[in-house]
Amino acid sequence: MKLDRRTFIELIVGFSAGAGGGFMATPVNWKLMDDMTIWSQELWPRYQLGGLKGSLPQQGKVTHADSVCNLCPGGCGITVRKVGDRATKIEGREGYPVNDGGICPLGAAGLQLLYGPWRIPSPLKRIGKRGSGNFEKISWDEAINEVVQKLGNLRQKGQSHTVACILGSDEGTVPRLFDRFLTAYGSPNFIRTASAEDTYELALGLMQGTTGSVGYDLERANFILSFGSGLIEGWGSPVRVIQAHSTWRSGDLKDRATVVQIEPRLSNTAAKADNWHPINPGTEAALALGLAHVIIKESLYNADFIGKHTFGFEDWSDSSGKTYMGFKRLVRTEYTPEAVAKITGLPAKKILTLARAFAKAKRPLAVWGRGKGTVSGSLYECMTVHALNALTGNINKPGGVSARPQVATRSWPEVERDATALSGSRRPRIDGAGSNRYPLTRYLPDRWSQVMNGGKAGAIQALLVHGADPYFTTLDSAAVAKAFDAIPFVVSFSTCLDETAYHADLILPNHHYLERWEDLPTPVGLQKPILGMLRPVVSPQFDTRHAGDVLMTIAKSMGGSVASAFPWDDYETLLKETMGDKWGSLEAAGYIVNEGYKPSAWSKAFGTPSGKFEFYITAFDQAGVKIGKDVGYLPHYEPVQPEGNPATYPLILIPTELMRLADGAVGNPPFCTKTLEETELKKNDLFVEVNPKTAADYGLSEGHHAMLETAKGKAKVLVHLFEGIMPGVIGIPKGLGHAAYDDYLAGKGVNANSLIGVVEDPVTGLSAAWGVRAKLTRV
Amino acid sequence: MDSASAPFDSALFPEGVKRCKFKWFLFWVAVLHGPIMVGVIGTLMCWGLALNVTYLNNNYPFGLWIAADLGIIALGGGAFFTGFLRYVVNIEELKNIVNYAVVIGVICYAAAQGILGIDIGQPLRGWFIFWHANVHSMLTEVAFCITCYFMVLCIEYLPLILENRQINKLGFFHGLAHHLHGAMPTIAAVGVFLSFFHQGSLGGVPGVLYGRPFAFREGFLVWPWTFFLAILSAIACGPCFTILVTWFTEKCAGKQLVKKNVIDILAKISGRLLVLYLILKILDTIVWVGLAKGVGAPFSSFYANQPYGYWVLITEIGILGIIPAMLLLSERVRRNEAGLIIACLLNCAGIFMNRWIIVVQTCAQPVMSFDKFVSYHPNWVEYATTLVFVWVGAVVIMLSYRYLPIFPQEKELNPL
Amino acid sequence: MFPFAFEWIAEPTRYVFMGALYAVLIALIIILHYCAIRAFLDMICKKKNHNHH
Amino acid sequence: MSTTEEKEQAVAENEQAKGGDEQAAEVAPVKPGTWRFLIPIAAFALGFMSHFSLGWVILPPILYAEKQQPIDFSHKLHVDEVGDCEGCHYFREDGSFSGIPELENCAECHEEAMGEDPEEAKLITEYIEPGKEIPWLIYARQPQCVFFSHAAHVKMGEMDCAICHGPIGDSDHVRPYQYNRLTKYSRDIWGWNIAGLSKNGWDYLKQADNSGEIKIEHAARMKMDDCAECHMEKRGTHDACFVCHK
Amino acid sequence: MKEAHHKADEKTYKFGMVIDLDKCTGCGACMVACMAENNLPFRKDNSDRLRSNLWMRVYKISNGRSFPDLDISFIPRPCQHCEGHGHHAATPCVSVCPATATDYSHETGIVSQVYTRCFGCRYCMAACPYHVRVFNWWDPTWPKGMSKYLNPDVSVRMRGVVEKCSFCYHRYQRAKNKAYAEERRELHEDEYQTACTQACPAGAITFGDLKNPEHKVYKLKKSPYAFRLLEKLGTNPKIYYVSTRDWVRKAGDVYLGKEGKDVTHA
Repeated sequence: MKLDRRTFIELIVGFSAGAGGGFMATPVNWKLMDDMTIWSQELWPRYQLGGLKGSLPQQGKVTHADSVCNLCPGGCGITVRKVGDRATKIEGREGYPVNDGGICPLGAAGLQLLYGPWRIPSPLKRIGKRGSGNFEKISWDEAINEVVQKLGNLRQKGQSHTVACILGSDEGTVPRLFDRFLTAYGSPNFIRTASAEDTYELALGLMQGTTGSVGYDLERANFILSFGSGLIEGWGSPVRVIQAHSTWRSGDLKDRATVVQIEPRLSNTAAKADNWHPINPGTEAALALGLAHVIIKESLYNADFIGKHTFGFEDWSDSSGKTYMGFKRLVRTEYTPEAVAKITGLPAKKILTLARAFAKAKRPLAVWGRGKGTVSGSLYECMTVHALNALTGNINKPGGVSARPQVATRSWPEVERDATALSGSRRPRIDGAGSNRYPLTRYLPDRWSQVMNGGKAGAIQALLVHGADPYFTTLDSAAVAKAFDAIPFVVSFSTCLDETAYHADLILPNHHYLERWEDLPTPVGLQKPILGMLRPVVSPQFDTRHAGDVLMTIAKSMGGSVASAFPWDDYETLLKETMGDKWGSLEAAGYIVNEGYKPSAWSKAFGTPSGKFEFYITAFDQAGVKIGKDVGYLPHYEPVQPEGNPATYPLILIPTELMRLADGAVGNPPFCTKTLEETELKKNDLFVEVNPKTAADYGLSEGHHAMLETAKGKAKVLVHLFEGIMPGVIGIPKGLGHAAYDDYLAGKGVNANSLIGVVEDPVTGLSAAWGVRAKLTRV
Repeated sequence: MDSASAPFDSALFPEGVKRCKFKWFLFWVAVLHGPIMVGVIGTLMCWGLALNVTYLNNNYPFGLWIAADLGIIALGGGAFFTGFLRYVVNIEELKNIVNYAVVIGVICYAAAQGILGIDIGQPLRGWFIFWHANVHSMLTEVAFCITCYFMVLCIEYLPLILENRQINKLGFFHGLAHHLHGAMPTIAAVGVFLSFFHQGSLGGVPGVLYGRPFAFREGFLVWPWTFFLAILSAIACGPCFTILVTWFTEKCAGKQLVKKNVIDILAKISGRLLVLYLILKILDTIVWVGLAKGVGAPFSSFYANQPYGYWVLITEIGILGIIPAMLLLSERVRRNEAGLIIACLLNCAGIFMNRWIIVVQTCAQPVMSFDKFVSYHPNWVEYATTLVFVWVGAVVIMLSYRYLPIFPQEKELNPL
Repeated sequence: MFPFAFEWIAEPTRYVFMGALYAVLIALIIILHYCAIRAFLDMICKKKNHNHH
Repeated sequence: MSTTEEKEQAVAENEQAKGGDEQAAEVAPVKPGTWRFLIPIAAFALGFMSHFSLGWVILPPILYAEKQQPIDFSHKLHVDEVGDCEGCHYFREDGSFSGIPELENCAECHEEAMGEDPEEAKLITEYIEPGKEIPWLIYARQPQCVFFSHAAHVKMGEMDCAICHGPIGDSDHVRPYQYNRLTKYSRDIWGWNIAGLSKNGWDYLKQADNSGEIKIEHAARMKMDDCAECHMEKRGTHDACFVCHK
Repeated sequence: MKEAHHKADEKTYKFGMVIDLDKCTGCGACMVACMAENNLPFRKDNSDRLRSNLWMRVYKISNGRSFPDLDISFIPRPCQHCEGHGHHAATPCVSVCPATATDYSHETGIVSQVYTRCFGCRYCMAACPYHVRVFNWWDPTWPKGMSKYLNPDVSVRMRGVVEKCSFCYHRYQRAKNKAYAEERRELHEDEYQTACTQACPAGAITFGDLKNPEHKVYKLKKSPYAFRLLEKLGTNPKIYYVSTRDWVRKAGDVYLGKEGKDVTHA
């Protein structure tokens, strides 16, 4: 039969119909449809779940491991939830004396730092130009050899004093190991990065004659007067302060604590405060003295404390009969509410009301430390605020302020120094701390780079950095970059590729904080001594080593007295030995808290020359500080002029610190960056806050680009009109502008530190800068 | 037909009509393929790269696509309504335009489904709407009815294809076409039933959103009353859209295809329905103001954010509602070609605007007091993927016109 | 979608809705098949008639 | 259409007639046309049969791939030794189910060889000594969107393991692991009957009640509707989505 | 949806939250804890809030006054798990989902979302006045190695589906698992807490059974300063807020503006 067209069509149509019908009568088509759906949902290449490639998170045994977070100085207890050997979540540790179950956004995002692509996988050696980000992997032996050789050569050449270490802390075994290393090696240059602690420790030392950091009994205070402290924005130990804030906000309305915020900008703290008093930036000290004026004038101060336990309140005369002005007279004459109103811009009436409310409160507390407390600040400003606490007799009392010691641990054997070490250690410090000019100060973290750039380029031949990111966090980034360029050998012990590591010659990656043992001394601002213990929660994810071990290996390889200064087998042995009998409870509980600790009574509390709380600082003369004028011995208002010419730079730029944006040694993890508001970051540009009035003056509008310029640098930014900022002031968030890390953080915004320079405090040499003059122009 | 000058595909033409040269036909089809390719690229981007390629966002889960969907289906309502008038009400003259109404309907409904296929985030799971149907959802009703009605339209379109001169030569197909014609009143009745529901449900889609005071309307039976408004507006504008497309086709073909009296019937009915719709719409607006106030949303707040000012309301009801209604009621205007076309244009634009408002402005209105108003406008991907159906529709119309006996009066109006 | 599916809940709206849907589908299928079968029969019959001529 | 209808019909018939004539001329010897209608029917039948068997016979085996378990494990041997399922497949303290034992559990007994079985030797040399977890293939693993609580079913629902998992405790060897090539899911999830109509474990148990002997050949199907069916039966509700989904 | 009828021994709950806005500091720990707990993806650029994926979002709201009278408050906004009542008997989003991908559980009062069922029509997003529902505009991706921290108790969502806060339902499942293993049916208050509640350093979020007088939320929601968002719409949400600031309470209802005066609260 010939296949004509018609038969063909009939065959095709018939067959197709039959095929369709037949296939429909089988289950396999339904089955295939179902399977295709599942495939399309989970396995189809385009729909594959990102990098997971079909390997979805596996189930396993759920366990919890306790440790301590060291991403900021807050030192919260954490509980890590693990599934099998994976850490899947970080939660606040219930019952931990710092944070009792709470956690901050940075702490909760810690696993992104553990498993993130910003981890340094192994020792790295720079191969390209510095700052190009080109590194090659090398073995640990090679890396350590390199350090040993470089440091050994310097030591041989008698240049041991040109080695410096920058760390984020000087307490705890690892920072002390670095300090010990320098001592044995022969260098005085141990530098701690800047914080408000620098100044507060000095103020406490001068006024109370105590060593130790400041401790605030926030929980029991019922009137909190904050001079620009971002109480709920990361100041002190963030979770602890937020919990204290909740205590203030609990109970009957009339019994609740009062919070007053003094700040030129409506920060979150200001917004949550009962009263917000915007004052001209940098005039906090004047306001504190104005309040003191009212308190003294109206005799609202604690007469018992002032009368029996203070020195220099009233005018006094020394043995030679010379009369000195007391704090009372200074305040009464210089800081009338009217005068202060003029300086601060806060009406005299408000000063009066505030002073009365503060002094009459049951347990008032004045707190100091700008923002998160990441800048040193002015000594006199700190002293004036502390003087307010003294006026209300608020020292070493419940709800008050005290100088808090650390949990005692075993001391280490004295270092046997050889001649090189001895001569090296006696050389002046590179940053000038402890010199004739700044005899009181221990570290001047913002100054070493200025010194180097000021004609001492060879002063540092080798720099070791651990637990800090000075390249990013130090003020005046351009100066820091220049100083870094002049250092021939930079070693970073960083876990993540931070700015310093990025510009280092050698990276010896430390274990991540969830992978290692380390002791963590009392978090900043806490009123009771606590010792926390970092414990390995997961096994090391990369070829990393504990910085303590690495440093000891380096020391041992150098031989001689340097090696013999480190008699321990490894870091863990050292840690156990140092903790002594506390090790047992530390290992079991993960922390030690000295619950029974109480600050000493007033009669025994002060170690000043007068044995009292000193309004008049006699220690200045003892230490050889050149004060010059009489008023300089008293807490007084010494304006800190922001850098820049008012004619060129008519506005004032102040850094703002956000809870959701880490601005310290740790880069912001993606989760935290994701929480930033639309008015803080947009694509790769940050927003500066400008009052609509100011914006109108300069023709700026919401969401538009502008050029922000200061004496230190300029940057393109976006403008956010914000009614909460004082006219004439610009707020710039701190913590953005990273070049290192990776695409989740790098290239976003601008580093506020690059726009702000150092203004040296005349007494301490620390940076007292609270802002900088700036100009903002439309682009 | 002069075989020498006839195009080479003339054997496929309907009996006794003239068509342009094949190369010209091919040329225009090719021209249309330009924008079609842009649309195809946009579609592939949506499917391949996910919907981030659009300007839709979490505040505007619905945008141009859904507004267009609602609009297209309202405009395509001409198909069911003309069918209803022709086969159910039995207005004999309308047989001269009902074929074309069907073609337009097929295109509109295919477009609506195509757009939905791009709009949903997981197109491969689109069938879940049938398989796992939630009968309480307006969208389920819409999906079911649109799909069923699309089947109906295809069945209505089928005899037209079968009547192609060559296909019709095959006995089976000829017979099938014949019998389908016989069944057409039943099919049309089914279509009317389906259309009433889905046209209404589309109006109900925003009407049931009680979390959105701008869109929410109280219920009547199981539907919010926008359900009925939507039906009414669809049948008021559908015929106008049919008139518009017919007019445009005539302009392109360069000849009259449908007699004026047929067009006039549609226009007249459309005008009267539009008046009825407008009365109810104005009533609806008045009641809605009170309804919204009851939940704390003052009337002014709905028109506080530009570009959605009061002009929206005035334009929708006044310029694009009352004016075309007046024009269509007047016999003099209807007889005037320009007047008729302007009236139809305004009418269709009004319905489209209404659909945009009930979809996009609904999403635009912040409900929480601290919600920020953000504006939305579609990007090229959305435009291209929506308009692609216009271009494809044009090709379908060109093919249908060339090869199928769509216009029964063509031969009579244009003797060879 | 089907009464035997576990997701089916016995509620009036569902019966009405799905009932209407199935009625429509069945009507359409019947119409199509009716027309097709009639056409098929016509074709066969015509052939016969034609061949008898 | 109707205006032209008759005319067209005439034309069409004419055409038809012509076609018929050609046909008649070509296949003249046999009575032309009387059997002609069989052509489409035969084609239909052929299409139907071929695809019917394709769907029932040919495709199903192709749809599944097969893998062997890393070790041929004898459940029977271990049940005799340990006593019951819970000895190895136990509940953790938090109420979660341990599932397949980890290497650690195996090593408790098999640190040293207990017998001479080559499979045991394999366990020791390939897994226990290098400390490598055994990559068991899990027959009953559910998709990632499913939350299944063994505690709810075993502890609260007092269901026997065999209802879902079949009489696996009586087996001497492990059966090959079959999985769907498309979905990568175990065949046990969807049921062994390609039609998806296989009976569930609980149906077998009902039968067993009647006949007095348990005959569970395979594990129960574990698709969503199976879960829902039993939930309906036992709890009187299909339950909210989040009871089983996550 | 049909009211599920439970057997007598089945305990039912009505989980909800009371969020103290006086305590909330806007720190964002709840957001991050939520992201970490629920496997939320992140992108290199997340600055577009209109497309970023947040189950818990902390709104920063202001009273709209000028310097220095401006005031700011934070409103953490998880899914409100609306119950609906009276005339609007169903949750706004649940009734509109065409594929039954979301439902309201009468056992827990939680509005679910099943990602493998959702096909991404986004009707539910249009229905929700709180913007709690977010769409996956992109394929989720994790940098190399990062997927290690993913929580196996929560599905990883694919592109093109809608997702939202689930009140950490998997934690309820885990808690029930534990209870069952201990032969209990009822859960204690502290056994099931959401990730945000647990993380909140301020203790501003309290979570529990709204109808159980022994739970903290039961008392807290009766505070004279308590209110709910968009109370008048009749969505009957299960998140209560407490604020002693008048303007914050007023901001909770539809359209503050001049008409915001007659705000009522439960």
